[in-house]
Amino acid sequence: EDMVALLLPENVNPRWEQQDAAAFVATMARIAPEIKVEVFNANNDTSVQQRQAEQALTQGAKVLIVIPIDGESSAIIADTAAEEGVPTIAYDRMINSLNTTFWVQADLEGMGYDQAMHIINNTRDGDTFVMLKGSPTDPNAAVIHNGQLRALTPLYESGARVMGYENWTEGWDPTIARRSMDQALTLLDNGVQGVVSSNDGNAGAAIAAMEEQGMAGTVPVSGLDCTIQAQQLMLLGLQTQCGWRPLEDMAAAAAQVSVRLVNGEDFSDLAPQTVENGVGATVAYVPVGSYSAVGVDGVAYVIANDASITKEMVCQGEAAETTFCQ
Amino acid sequence: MSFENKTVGHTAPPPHLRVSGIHKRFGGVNALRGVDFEVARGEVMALVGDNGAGKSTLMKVLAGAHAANEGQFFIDEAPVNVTTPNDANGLGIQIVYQDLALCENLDVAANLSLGSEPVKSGWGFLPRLLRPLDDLEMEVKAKNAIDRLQVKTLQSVRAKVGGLSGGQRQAIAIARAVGADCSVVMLDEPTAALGVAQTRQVLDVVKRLRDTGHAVIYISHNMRDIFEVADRICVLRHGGNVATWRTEDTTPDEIVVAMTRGLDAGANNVV
Amino acid sequence: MSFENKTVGHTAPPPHLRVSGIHKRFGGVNALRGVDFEVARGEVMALVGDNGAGKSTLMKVLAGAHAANEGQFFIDEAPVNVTTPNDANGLGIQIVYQDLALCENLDVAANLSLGSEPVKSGWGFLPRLLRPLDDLEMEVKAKNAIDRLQVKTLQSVRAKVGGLSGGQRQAIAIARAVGADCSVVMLDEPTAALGVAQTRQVLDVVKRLRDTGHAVIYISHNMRDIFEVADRICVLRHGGNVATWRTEDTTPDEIVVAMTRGLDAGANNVV
Amino acid sequence: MSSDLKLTFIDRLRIMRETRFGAFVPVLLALAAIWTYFGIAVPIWNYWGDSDAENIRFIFLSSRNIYNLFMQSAVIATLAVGITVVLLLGDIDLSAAATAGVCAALLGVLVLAGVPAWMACLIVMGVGTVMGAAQGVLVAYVGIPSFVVTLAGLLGFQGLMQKILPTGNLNVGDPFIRGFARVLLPDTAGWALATACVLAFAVLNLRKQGQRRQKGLELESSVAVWGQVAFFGVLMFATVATLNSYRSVPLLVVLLMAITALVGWVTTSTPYGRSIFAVGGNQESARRVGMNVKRIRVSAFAIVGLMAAIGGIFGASRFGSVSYTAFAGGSLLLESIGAAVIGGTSLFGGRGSVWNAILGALVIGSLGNGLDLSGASSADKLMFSGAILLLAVAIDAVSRSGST
Amino acid sequence: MSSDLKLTFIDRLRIMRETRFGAFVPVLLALAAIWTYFGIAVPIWNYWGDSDAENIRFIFLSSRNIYNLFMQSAVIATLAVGITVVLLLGDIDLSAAATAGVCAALLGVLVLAGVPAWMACLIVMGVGTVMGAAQGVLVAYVGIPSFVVTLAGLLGFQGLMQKILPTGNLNVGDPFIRGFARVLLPDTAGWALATACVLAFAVLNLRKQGQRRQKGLELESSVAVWGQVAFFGVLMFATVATLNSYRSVPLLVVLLMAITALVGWVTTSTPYGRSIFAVGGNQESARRVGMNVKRIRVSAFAIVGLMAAIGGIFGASRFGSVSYTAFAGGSLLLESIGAAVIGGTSLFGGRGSVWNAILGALVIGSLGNGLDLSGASSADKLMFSGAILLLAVAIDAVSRSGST
Ligand SMILES: Nc1ncnc2c1ncn2[C@@H]1O[C@H](COP(=O)(O)OP(=O)(O)OP(=O)(O)O)[C@@H](O)[C@H]1O
Ligand SMILES: Nc1ncnc2c1ncn2[C@@H]1O[C@H](COP(=O)(O)OP(=O)(O)OP(=O)(O)O)[C@@H](O)[C@H]1O
Ligand SMILES: [Mg+2]
Ligand SMILES: [Mg+2]
Repeated sequence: EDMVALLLPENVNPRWEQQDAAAFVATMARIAPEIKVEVFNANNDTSVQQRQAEQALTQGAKVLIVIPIDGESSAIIADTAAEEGVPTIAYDRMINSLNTTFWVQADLEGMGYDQAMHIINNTRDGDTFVMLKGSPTDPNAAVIHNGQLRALTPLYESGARVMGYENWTEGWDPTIARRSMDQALTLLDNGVQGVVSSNDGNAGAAIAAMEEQGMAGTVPVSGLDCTIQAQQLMLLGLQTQCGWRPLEDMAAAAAQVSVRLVNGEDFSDLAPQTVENGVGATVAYVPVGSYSAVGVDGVAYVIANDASITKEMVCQGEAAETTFCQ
Repeated sequence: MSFENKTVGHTAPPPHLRVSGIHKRFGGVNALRGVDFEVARGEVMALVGDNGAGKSTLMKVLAGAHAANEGQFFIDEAPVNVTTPNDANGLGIQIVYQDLALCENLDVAANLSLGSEPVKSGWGFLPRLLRPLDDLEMEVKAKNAIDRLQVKTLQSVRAKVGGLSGGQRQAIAIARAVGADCSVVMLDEPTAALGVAQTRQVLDVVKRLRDTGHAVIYISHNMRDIFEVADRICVLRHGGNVATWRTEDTTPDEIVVAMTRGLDAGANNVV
Repeated sequence: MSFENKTVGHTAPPPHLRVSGIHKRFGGVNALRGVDFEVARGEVMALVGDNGAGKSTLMKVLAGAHAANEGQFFIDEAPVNVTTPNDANGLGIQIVYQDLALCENLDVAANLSLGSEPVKSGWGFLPRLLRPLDDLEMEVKAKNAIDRLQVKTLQSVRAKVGGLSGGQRQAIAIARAVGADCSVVMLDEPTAALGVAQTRQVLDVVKRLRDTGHAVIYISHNMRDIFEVADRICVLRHGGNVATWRTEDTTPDEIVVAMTRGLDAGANNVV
Repeated sequence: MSSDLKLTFIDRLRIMRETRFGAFVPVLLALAAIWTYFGIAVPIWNYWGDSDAENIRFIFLSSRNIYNLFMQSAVIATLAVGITVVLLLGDIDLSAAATAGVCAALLGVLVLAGVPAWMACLIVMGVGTVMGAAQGVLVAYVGIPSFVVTLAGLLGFQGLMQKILPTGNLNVGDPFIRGFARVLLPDTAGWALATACVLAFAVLNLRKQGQRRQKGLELESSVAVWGQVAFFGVLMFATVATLNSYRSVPLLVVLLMAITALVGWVTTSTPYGRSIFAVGGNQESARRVGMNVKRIRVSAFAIVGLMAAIGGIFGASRFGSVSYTAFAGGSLLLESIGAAVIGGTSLFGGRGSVWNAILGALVIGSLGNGLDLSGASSADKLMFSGAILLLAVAIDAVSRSGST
Repeated sequence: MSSDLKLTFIDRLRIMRETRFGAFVPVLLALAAIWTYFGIAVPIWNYWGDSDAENIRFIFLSSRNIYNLFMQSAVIATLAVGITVVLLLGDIDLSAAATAGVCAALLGVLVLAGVPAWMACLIVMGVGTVMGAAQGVLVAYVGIPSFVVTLAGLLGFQGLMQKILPTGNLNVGDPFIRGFARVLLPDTAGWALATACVLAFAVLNLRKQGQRRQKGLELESSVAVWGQVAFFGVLMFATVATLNSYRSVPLLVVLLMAITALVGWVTTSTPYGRSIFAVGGNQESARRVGMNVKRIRVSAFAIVGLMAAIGGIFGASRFGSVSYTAFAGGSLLLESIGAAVIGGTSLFGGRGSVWNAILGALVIGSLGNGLDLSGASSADKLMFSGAILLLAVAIDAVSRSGST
């Protein structure tokens, strides 16, 4: 009985278990029902992820599909797997190892750029921004931030927009984001016209802080992941944007490659592109697009395209009263 | 070996508290091996024995602080069950432990009322544990109790017990036990750390307790004190009974011999 | 008030350990207010006083366990500095604390050697603290010391101190102090919890220490013991000196009066 | 004989500690130091360092920021009050933040399912109490060290929270629940409340002093009595004035103070509270005087569970949402325990007070607040908050040192 | 008089605890229970539940998994050994994992900068020691509770680690450093080592017994002596046999055992170790017999710093990288303290052993390892590991309960 293992990075962000893993398992069940899938979750601890990789290999996994916590510390996973002759697929984040076989990714940098552009497009010259960045210890947070800066730096330098306040959010903790937003509003005396938030959790915290000042709904707020919570806030007009990835496409690509690898077949037709990773290895690569969901239309698009989200899930609580749901 | 015939017979008053066949083991140590013991109301029973004979262990068993591995308890010859200090409290047993059992982080007044704190009246709708403490009453009680024992160096009843001298602490422990409403008072070496005057007071208190119909158990290594207050003397050795004497029928020397060498070497004029 | 003229004059042997003007405050409590004290080699100096008079505090100051707020120390009339127990150890001062200061989690043998553990020879290249313990030697030492004090109920020197009776613990504390190499031995109510035979042994030990030229300070509330072993008796009251008597010049009653009421009411036959 | 030698400063501090209000002094000093630093030193430093600045802005000490500070510290404070109770026993609770998370998650789910908000609050308070008590039973009756029980609780409740919130987060829009953090007392009500509290405090203190005189007990110096009243009065009125000058007193702060006052009263002025201190000071003594140590322990864990549930409700109210990271996964746990310990509560039991926990929470809150205002990098902030934490507690340590 | 009443099972357990090897019994029982569950119960359960399964697969007890388990527990064990030393004093160290992180990060940066690997190792061991000792100075000389000092250390060192590793992670490819986790002893060397250890153990024990007889001291029953030797021998040979049957004994395990043996020997058999126990049992007594309590405390913190540095090196070697999450941000801290406590070391000082910490680390490691094999959801795993943790420690608790 063949088996492949999917290693998720953490369980705080619901997307991994709810969407990526679910879609991967579903695709595998469809295209290769005889292959078993084991799913592990590392709770954001690289040593746990390494342990789980070892356990998967002990159980006889034929392919590892790894969503690394970061690109460096996951290298040993690919290396250990290679010692056993097992190929490793990097999912969403690159693994900086010579033994990475395949990479499927959504463009995080581009999504950061989209967030910033959304805020820029909804503000005027001279407006002041607050930037709620991600966790300083999460490499992805830096990638997103770089994308944001690609859009924002020229405007900051020209004075078209003003950087009022920025702060990292340790561990993506919304409590900290909330405090940052409070402090930003205090410092700027509510003179904030746009909030470039790196994910939906930070966006929610920022909105709660602005509600207290009666500003919620008047200021554009970006986000990422399009969680149900964020979509509800978008329906209520409080959050204005969220970045969405077609996770099912990513999972399907990974699943198809996995099946080929298990069967020892060539998969080059599935991965026409290659990229060079951090240690100079050439890795087969499939990029997956992303979508910047804005307003109610954005919510409708996400619901239509994301099989893991239904209208009933979004239309709960206060959001149920909105015209979209009625 | 059977000692029943050597303990006090019919002429003795009926025992108020009686235990028999008490065994107590700590891991591999047999601290008590089938001890019988009794005390009547209006009598002071002294309990003596060498260091490590098991006196304090017996007291703790009687007070419910240790649960006996075996043995029966009787109050006025009715069998009772004592496994927790609460049980003993409920049966009217009060005790001064050799190691005093005070809370160093609390003040003198709080220690004196520990476990039976006075509460303000008029809060009957609350469970007793949640009614407001009457701390003034506590201080008054403490002050009186300390004065009675003549501990003059204690400046304030609001001083933390952690900073008190050995004798001051012992006085507090004694005051706590004799201040409570009870029928049996057990004192485990109560005067060990006390000064001359304070010892005098404690002996007087013991006599007063006897005269008011309490059953008093008094442990001490001081033969003079014992022969002054005790009506009967029970000797323990290596966790077992040696014998019980009436005070007037024996001498300090005889007791000391019985304590250290047992009966074989001792005299035989046992009650 | 000046008591110098009331302490022992030229006829006394030269003091080995002398302190003067010792003040010790705990927060708002003045436990010692300018106490002078001295003891010579080959003499037993008794220190008496009511509960809370400051005896134990003075001992702790002498042993470095408390740092005095003010006061001078002299060894053989040379000024020395004592602020930590280590200092006192270095000057050859050993002490039995009233609260014993044992480690309940260690066994009897370990407690007896605490602070001066024997190490195996042949590991000289290591710092002393890291050489292997000679635990057999420790056990042998402990066994001998305990046997000497006649604590017969102690079954094993490998028993944890936490499970011992009050008297057994006190015996261990005494054995630890008198077993060490020193010139001054201070005993704070050493026989309070001891049985008759063990008390006898301790008094003998005290005399032996005197005869071997040690300076001994002996605190007790037991007048009989004090008059048996002491050469001089120093009375403290409310943290100050009352006076010092030669034992042969005074009586227990006089001392008791001085302890409880001070000099005004006491007799005047002071040295 | 000169028995009244000059007292050193540390002596004075130490004597002061012994008084009822004195225990506040070290943590108040720490708080004052932090506020001075962020409120005065940093702005002045920035002003001189920055040639463009037109005027000094004392943002940290602005009434708006003080308002923020109170709100930001409220959840930590709620948990710290509960944790103080178990610390007084000599136990620890590592699961408090996770319990708060489970309760908040449950609250969100219940409200979404249509349960009336007030009833949902009562239910989660019940659930929190049971969760705490269950751990207490394991500690008291099975005898497992509380560190391990609550570590297991931490793991288990994290898992439970994930079960309850499969999506990891949830919006809480219910107006009743949001109201805790949103409703503000009218200005006059704030003043009235403060006046009533100060009056009650004064009357109680003076009456007690009178009774002491009557019964011939030692009196507190009237300087001390009036000093306490004055201090308390100034504190109350200053707080209300500051909060009113921004918006007004938030309901959350009033509730927190009321709950703390209740817990404070229970722990210091009832036989139950006395027994908590007794168990913390010497468990064996407490047992021997007939206290039911096991039941006391269970009840203390029940209290911390209840406080965690309340913290969860407050958190849901303030954040407008429930998320795994804000409770179970974040720094809330260490911050709440830290708040209790900074307040001077001993980890070994028998010493501490819930009011100090509130002050400790303010210390922790001020650190985060001030550092966020200063705009340092996250690494610098971490290092800096470590250093300030040390300084804050060093004051307490020095005022107690050498007392053995 | 029947002084030899029948002993209950719990009595026996309690008597056994008193012996030198007896302290291992509860945690060994816990370990046995967990291994039986994951190794035998779960596979059988799965086999009967799954009609497709052709044969039972005892994966958990396979030699390969045991090898994994040792490697996976090594870092936790290293830290737990250090933490045990401060726990013995009655202190706690919350910064150990962060210290390990800083040391690992520094190691990575140094090696990257071209410092020879062995020298980099020595440097970070020195740095770790200094970091620990500095905290010890604050605890001992300033008198700040260790909980607060090390909480501040945790914050500060997290910040420091972020400073050293601005990107949060770093590959460590140096063969010398990777070697700790990669080098395997030749099979015969493993056997030889085991034989030597067992022989030395037997000789030392028998010689001591002989000396006891000579000096007239109470003897241990020869059943106990031979039992210990046999037990130790079986354990050693079984371990070597298992590891050899997969690959062979890894250097990391040998090093860990050697370090633990050294620390164990220092804590139990030297005057220094004795003074650690004395301070933990009764600090005031230790001070009064002339021990330099402050210096002992500082040195204990230095030891935990050193062990943390070694843990950092081991971690860098095993993970092949240094990342913030694996050390400072992850669960390493609670797991290491948990390992020490599960081993039976008291948080109140004076009771415990470093060997038990190793066993505790194996308990924690087995939990994660076994649950990963079982394929439960992450929420279930969390809840389950909480429950098993409780069960594991309950054995220890019951065997000690009622002894007061
Ligand atoms: N908790 C315990 N654990 C183990 N052994 C104990 C415990 N308590 C008492 N023992 C042992 O039981 C015996 C009797 O002790 P106990 O305290 O009753 O003696 P005692 O007669 O009060 O002596 P003393 O006059 O010295 O106070 C002693 O040998 C002691 O070592
Ligand atoms: N650590 C401390 N903190 C506060 N007060 C203390 C402290 N130690 C002693 N005192 C006070 O100092 C005074 C003297 O105490 P000390 O222990 O010296 O008395 P003592 O003469 O030994 O009495 P006893 O005969 O009862 O042992 C007492 O009033 C006591 O309350
Ligand atoms: Mg006794
Ligand atoms: Mg004394």
